[in-house]
Amino acid sequence: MVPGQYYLVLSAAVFCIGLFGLLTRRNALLFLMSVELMLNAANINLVAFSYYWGNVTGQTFGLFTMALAAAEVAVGIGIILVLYRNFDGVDVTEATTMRW
Amino acid sequence: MSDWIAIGAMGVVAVGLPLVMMAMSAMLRPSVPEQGKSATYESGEVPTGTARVQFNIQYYMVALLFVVFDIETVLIFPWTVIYRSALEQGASLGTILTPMLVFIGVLVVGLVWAWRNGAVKWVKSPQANRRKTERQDA
Amino acid sequence: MTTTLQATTLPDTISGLLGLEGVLGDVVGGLIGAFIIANIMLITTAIAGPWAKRKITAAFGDRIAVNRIGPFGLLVIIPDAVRLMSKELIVPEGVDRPAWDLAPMIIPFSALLGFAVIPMGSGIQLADPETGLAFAFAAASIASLGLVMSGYASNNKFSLIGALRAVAANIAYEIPLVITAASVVIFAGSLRMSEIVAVQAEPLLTVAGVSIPTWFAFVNPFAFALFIIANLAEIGRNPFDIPEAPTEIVAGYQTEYSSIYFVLIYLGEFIHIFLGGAIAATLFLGGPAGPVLPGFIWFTIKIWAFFLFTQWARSAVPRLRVDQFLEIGWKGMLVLSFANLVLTAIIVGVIA
Amino acid sequence: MTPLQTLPDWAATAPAIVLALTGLLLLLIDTIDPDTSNNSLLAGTATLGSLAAGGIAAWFLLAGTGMEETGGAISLYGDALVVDGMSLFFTLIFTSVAAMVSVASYDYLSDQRYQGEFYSLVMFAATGMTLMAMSNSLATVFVSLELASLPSYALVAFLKKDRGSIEAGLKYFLIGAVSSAVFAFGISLVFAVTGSLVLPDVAAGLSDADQLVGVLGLGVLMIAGGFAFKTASVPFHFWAPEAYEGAPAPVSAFLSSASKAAGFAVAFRVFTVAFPLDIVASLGGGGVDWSILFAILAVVTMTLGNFAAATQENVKRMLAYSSIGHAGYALIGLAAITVDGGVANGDVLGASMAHLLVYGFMNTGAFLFIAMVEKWGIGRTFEDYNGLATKVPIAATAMTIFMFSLAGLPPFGGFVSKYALFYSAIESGFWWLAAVGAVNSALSLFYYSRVVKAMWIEEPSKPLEIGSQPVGLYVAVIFAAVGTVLLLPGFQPVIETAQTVAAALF
Amino acid sequence: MIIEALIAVTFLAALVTFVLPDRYAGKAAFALSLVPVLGSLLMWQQYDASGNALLGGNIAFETDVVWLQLGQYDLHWMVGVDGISLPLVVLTTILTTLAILSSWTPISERESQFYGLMLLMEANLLGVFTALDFFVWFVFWEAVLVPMYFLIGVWGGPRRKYAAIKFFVYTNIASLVMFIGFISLVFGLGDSISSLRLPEIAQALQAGQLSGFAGLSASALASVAFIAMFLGFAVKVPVVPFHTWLPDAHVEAPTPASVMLAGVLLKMGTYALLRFNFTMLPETARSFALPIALVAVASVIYGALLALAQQDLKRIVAYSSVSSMGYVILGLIAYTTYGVGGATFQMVAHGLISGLMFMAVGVIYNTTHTRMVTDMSGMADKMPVTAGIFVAGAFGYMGLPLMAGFAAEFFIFKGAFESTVMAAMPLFTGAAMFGIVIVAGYLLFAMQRTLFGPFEFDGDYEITEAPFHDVAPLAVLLLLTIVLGVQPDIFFTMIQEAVNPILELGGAF
Repeated sequence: MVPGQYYLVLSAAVFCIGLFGLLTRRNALLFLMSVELMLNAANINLVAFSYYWGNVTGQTFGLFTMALAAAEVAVGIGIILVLYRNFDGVDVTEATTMRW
Repeated sequence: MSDWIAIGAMGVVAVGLPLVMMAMSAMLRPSVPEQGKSATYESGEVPTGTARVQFNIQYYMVALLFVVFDIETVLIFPWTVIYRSALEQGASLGTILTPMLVFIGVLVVGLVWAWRNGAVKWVKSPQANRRKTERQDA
Repeated sequence: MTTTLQATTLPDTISGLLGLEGVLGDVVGGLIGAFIIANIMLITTAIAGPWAKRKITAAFGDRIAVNRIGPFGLLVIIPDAVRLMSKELIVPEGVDRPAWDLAPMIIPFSALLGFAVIPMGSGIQLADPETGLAFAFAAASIASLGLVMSGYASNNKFSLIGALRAVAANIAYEIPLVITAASVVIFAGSLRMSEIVAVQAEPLLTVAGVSIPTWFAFVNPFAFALFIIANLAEIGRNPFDIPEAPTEIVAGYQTEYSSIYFVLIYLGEFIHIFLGGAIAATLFLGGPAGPVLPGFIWFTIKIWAFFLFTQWARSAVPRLRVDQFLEIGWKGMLVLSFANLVLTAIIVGVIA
Repeated sequence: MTPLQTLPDWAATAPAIVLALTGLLLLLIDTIDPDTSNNSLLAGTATLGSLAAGGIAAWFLLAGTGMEETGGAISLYGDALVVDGMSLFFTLIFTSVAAMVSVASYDYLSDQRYQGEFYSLVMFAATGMTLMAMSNSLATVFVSLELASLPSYALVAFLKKDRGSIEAGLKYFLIGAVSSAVFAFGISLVFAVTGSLVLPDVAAGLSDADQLVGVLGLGVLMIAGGFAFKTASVPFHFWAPEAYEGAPAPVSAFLSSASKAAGFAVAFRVFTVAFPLDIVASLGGGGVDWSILFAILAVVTMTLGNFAAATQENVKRMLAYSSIGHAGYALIGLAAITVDGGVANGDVLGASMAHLLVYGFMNTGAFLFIAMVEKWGIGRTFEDYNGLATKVPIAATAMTIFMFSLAGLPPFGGFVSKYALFYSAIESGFWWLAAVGAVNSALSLFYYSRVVKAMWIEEPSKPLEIGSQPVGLYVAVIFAAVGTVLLLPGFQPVIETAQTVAAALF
Repeated sequence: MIIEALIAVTFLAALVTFVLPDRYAGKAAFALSLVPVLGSLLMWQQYDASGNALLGGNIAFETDVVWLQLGQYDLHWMVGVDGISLPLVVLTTILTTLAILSSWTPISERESQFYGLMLLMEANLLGVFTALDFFVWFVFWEAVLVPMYFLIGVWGGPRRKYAAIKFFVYTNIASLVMFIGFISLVFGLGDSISSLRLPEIAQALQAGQLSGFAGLSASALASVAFIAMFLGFAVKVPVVPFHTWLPDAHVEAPTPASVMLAGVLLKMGTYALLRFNFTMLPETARSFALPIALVAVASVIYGALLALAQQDLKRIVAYSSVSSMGYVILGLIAYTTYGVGGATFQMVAHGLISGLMFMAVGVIYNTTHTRMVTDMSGMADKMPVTAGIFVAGAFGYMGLPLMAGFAAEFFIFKGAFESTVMAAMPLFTGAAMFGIVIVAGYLLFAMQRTLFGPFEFDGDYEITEAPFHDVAPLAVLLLLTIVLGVQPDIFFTMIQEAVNPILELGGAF
């Protein structure tokens, strides 16, 4: 069988933890962390299968993913900061001036 | 692979040693609870309020800037590693150096912009400014 | 290309001695090797902290420090250790308990972990992964987490400010540090510590029959200077010791710690100093290389030299203000380190 | 084609380069004097930059850069980017929208701080979109998608004193972050199965994916989810009403037109090049027939968008939902692709692209009109628009043109592009898709005409005070209106180009 | 190129008027609208076509260029006129100019927009009557609605919103039904056509190229398409029972809009019926002769009866339009030279006369601010000229000889009696002729109550003779009515020439 399945299972588990986190938490910062987990799950796959396929494509892309994840956090923190200032909290469900 | 096993072992030891020391200390040390002791130390003043206060925005700005720049180093490192061997294998300087110069150039534009817009300027609180002028007046 | 120069790592040697193979050998060898290295560092720190620091500071102040127990008062280390460990642990009100307890573990953990990849000469190197340098920086950076945890958890305003300053300092100088290291990597062409060391072994030029090796401190002194300065800031020593700044904020993030917790934090900081010295030595000073004496001795000399340098700076240089500190970092060091990187790349490119 | 062949290959990315340089230049201008902002200089630079990029794209398109007659697509950087007709066509959409938005922002931002940042963010987002259209590797797709998204998050939350804007930015960001994580995970799964990220190689690697077809299917599904977010389609659509309503109106215009088009650009390329239907549908275990997925999504998206739009009282929000509906129409381009479609596949994809171009004009114009209304401070609901035509007949006429064109009424560009789209769908055998689309179009007339009715026919419920006559906004709105009208007679070159370049994908 | 020039000039005039200040808009619009009038007269003067444009005839001022190549069917920009469309083009330009003139008095707010919309509508109407490609035609067809919607919605009476929406929704749904019908026909033709040009489609249909589509046989498809198109156009005409939007729209619309609505917009429906249903699918039309004739007669009688029951002058005229349009349908289904030709002639004649009637009602309303028959009497004393023209127009409506209405109705009845489409045609014709009696009844009734007798008026407005620019268009229309009545050959010859090819289809004689 494909040995990569172990990595798939691992990454799926990490991904699901992230997904669980963002579905159950209302704190914007925890939300960000959950998203980071999901991105890292992708990185696990990329690196593992980069090894499996014998090329560096996946690893290189993993670097980019990390960089982008950081950039995303930078923007996200900025938005959460102004959220805090305007809504006195970082609960993502607090901001409901517009109806869904 | 064995490298990482060794590093893992180092991690175990690095956690283990402090734990052992804590355990030893726990066996040795006395415990004399007393109310005065457990107050936080604020230069002898009685502590007021919580310590989890809002603090200078500048720390956030710097942190944000860091996140951006630090990650760029992740992208610079692979380039530095291959730079010399690529040159030795005959890659032209233009193809190997120019992209990184462009990359760093973009970073520098960003840095200069952040600089000029006061992202790394330590903003003094109004209170501090007031105190300073008072001192000058006096 | 340099695999022949690469010495076998410590765990391999140990497992070879024990006659173990495979994963079991790796694990056992690794654990024993790690224990040895950790103890080396503990001993070094034990000498540096309770004894050497006092002596040096006193010397600068023209005083006499510990001198009662043992030669030069060297045995003061033992009673000091016992004293600190047997002190009562005072837990202040309102601390954030798990974080407050974890922080003292993380700080030494981070520094010790960094030593896992440092080649100390004489075959004392725990691991030599391809990404050694990056790992060393990564491990060293974990300390910031410990600092911020301790500061935030302490429920003390000074602690919080100290922690924030520590983080601000770390992140402001991390980039120049890493970028400067990158300029070394351009020369070395590898992140593997042993290779960086090996590259520096080649002779640069020969003056009167004495061959001077290509230590990067000689090749690129500008980078060395930058690196040392950034390193000082990273480990929070004078003139960059604003996170502790005893005259401003008591003792920063460690204000509320006592007993063994304080020991651990203090220990961690000292190991950190030595880690900084070790990275600097590896990158710029040829690692354990040196004439006549065995590698490990040279390595010890180099990291102690760095320690002495920090202690000299502690006594000789005034502390910066926090705003000056950050401005130097972001406006000075960062720009200079980028300039250094670009110049290095261009020079290497033109020469090669 | 003599002059082009003398240019080096990398020059084919000139539109993206120009946009990026404009963004940097704006930052530099802002750097020189950060405390004051010379609004006209900034807006002018941004506009000129995007016009220059658009001009280059148009020139390349006319000269046939990257098209078959000049030797096929130009592949750059190890096939990571590819410049062909399709990417240039979409670049034209992005740049024209960016130009309109820049001009309009001149007035909209006149009393805001951080103007230089605003324009440079717009430029960077446009750069990202342009790169999205050029991406030929899942890696560049992801990177450029983020490059387009990150400035967008900041742009949506640009009014940092306005709770609506913050909330919009937060929701846009949260859902964007999740979807980009899902997208990245999908990419990693596809990489796991095929061992490559370059789109043609992915397609080549699919053949031995029989074992892991489930993983591949999941990956494709997740990638589709990422696109659904970017294009505001079901099931990742629910950020759109909030983000478009709360964001500054020029940003809403930018997002709902250009950003959406970018999402489609990359979705078209990824699904046709990396997951060709004839290969993925024939894989073991039932295969991965994504066209059915998109057909369902298209129907649900357009219906949901239209019905939700019909129930709104807030004009901006109505437009937001209608933009979801339009995403549904554009999805037909992917949904109506069939295994043995041949020419019809290119036709329907091209029609979808042409619709996006027209949509770029009419939708941008509509949102910019709302920007104008916000500038006047009149209000947001239909009632607040009552009697606007008595005060500002020209702007109201332009808005009327946008509304009728969005609804697909004949004398405007929206009619002919919808006709082309539905017709191509029928030609591909998806008459039911076309029928659903047509019924939805007819329904949409209801809520679009409410705006028109309010402006022209209703009496103002309160005295209207129109303060200023914002020149930049007027210019942009009228430009968009003229574009919308002229695209009716001038539709032939558009659709011809679109279908030619789309056919090159198959 | 004269057609393109005509449309472009009108569009331009609309734009110019739109941005002009209100003060000049009316006069400028009038001046500008004279250009298309002259243009259309020039076309009439240089007209050199023969035969039916759809059936291989020689098309005047034809342009045919490919506009959009999309899939199997190219879209062409194809315009041109033949004997059926030219009279309607002339009618459109003249009526628009007169309507603009007649709006000077009643329209006092947002004038530039009003006149801009009038001219915009004229441009689109010209497009409708000249387009020979289905797509182009459809674009203009729908585009006409937009200005009309605004004209009713903005400048209309108290219930204008309701009326405008009703108008818009009715006609748009009708368009959709028609569109589906026509497109199914196109799909039925399959590969035998390569574009949506009407002549090509008509000729392919005559050549029997229609095949089944979507599970329908060719004949069933033809029937379905015919019904769909008939329903679509019937709303526009309108015929009973799809007429309910019309009185609302007319009553609420400002006078000039009513003039355009009754004078030209209704003709779009009958024109399209003639062009599409009766020219393209004559066999099917014949097979549906009975229901169509029934509908026609029902429109005539029911419309007239409804008119009889009204108290509102405008409503009377509005319902009478339903009645008059019934004659057109009757004439069309007759399938004889006089029937179809007379129907076409009736389109022009009714355009002139109903325009005249609406304007006259409008002039009275301008002065009295009421349209209720019960509110006034003896207006002739105060407004002799207006009343005179009103009476003359009403007689024209009733079919007084030597006026256009008479000629048209005469042609239709003659044609319908001669018709061979079914045995019962004379019966229907007789029934329809009964409508004339009712028309005479309600018009005479209304005139007698309002114009004659002792002067009585409840309002506080001073009743005086209308200004010259209000009466002038009435006079011009009356003149034209008489001219056409005396000399119907001005148009009737060319109409017959264009109509005859239709009748030759399927061996009508």
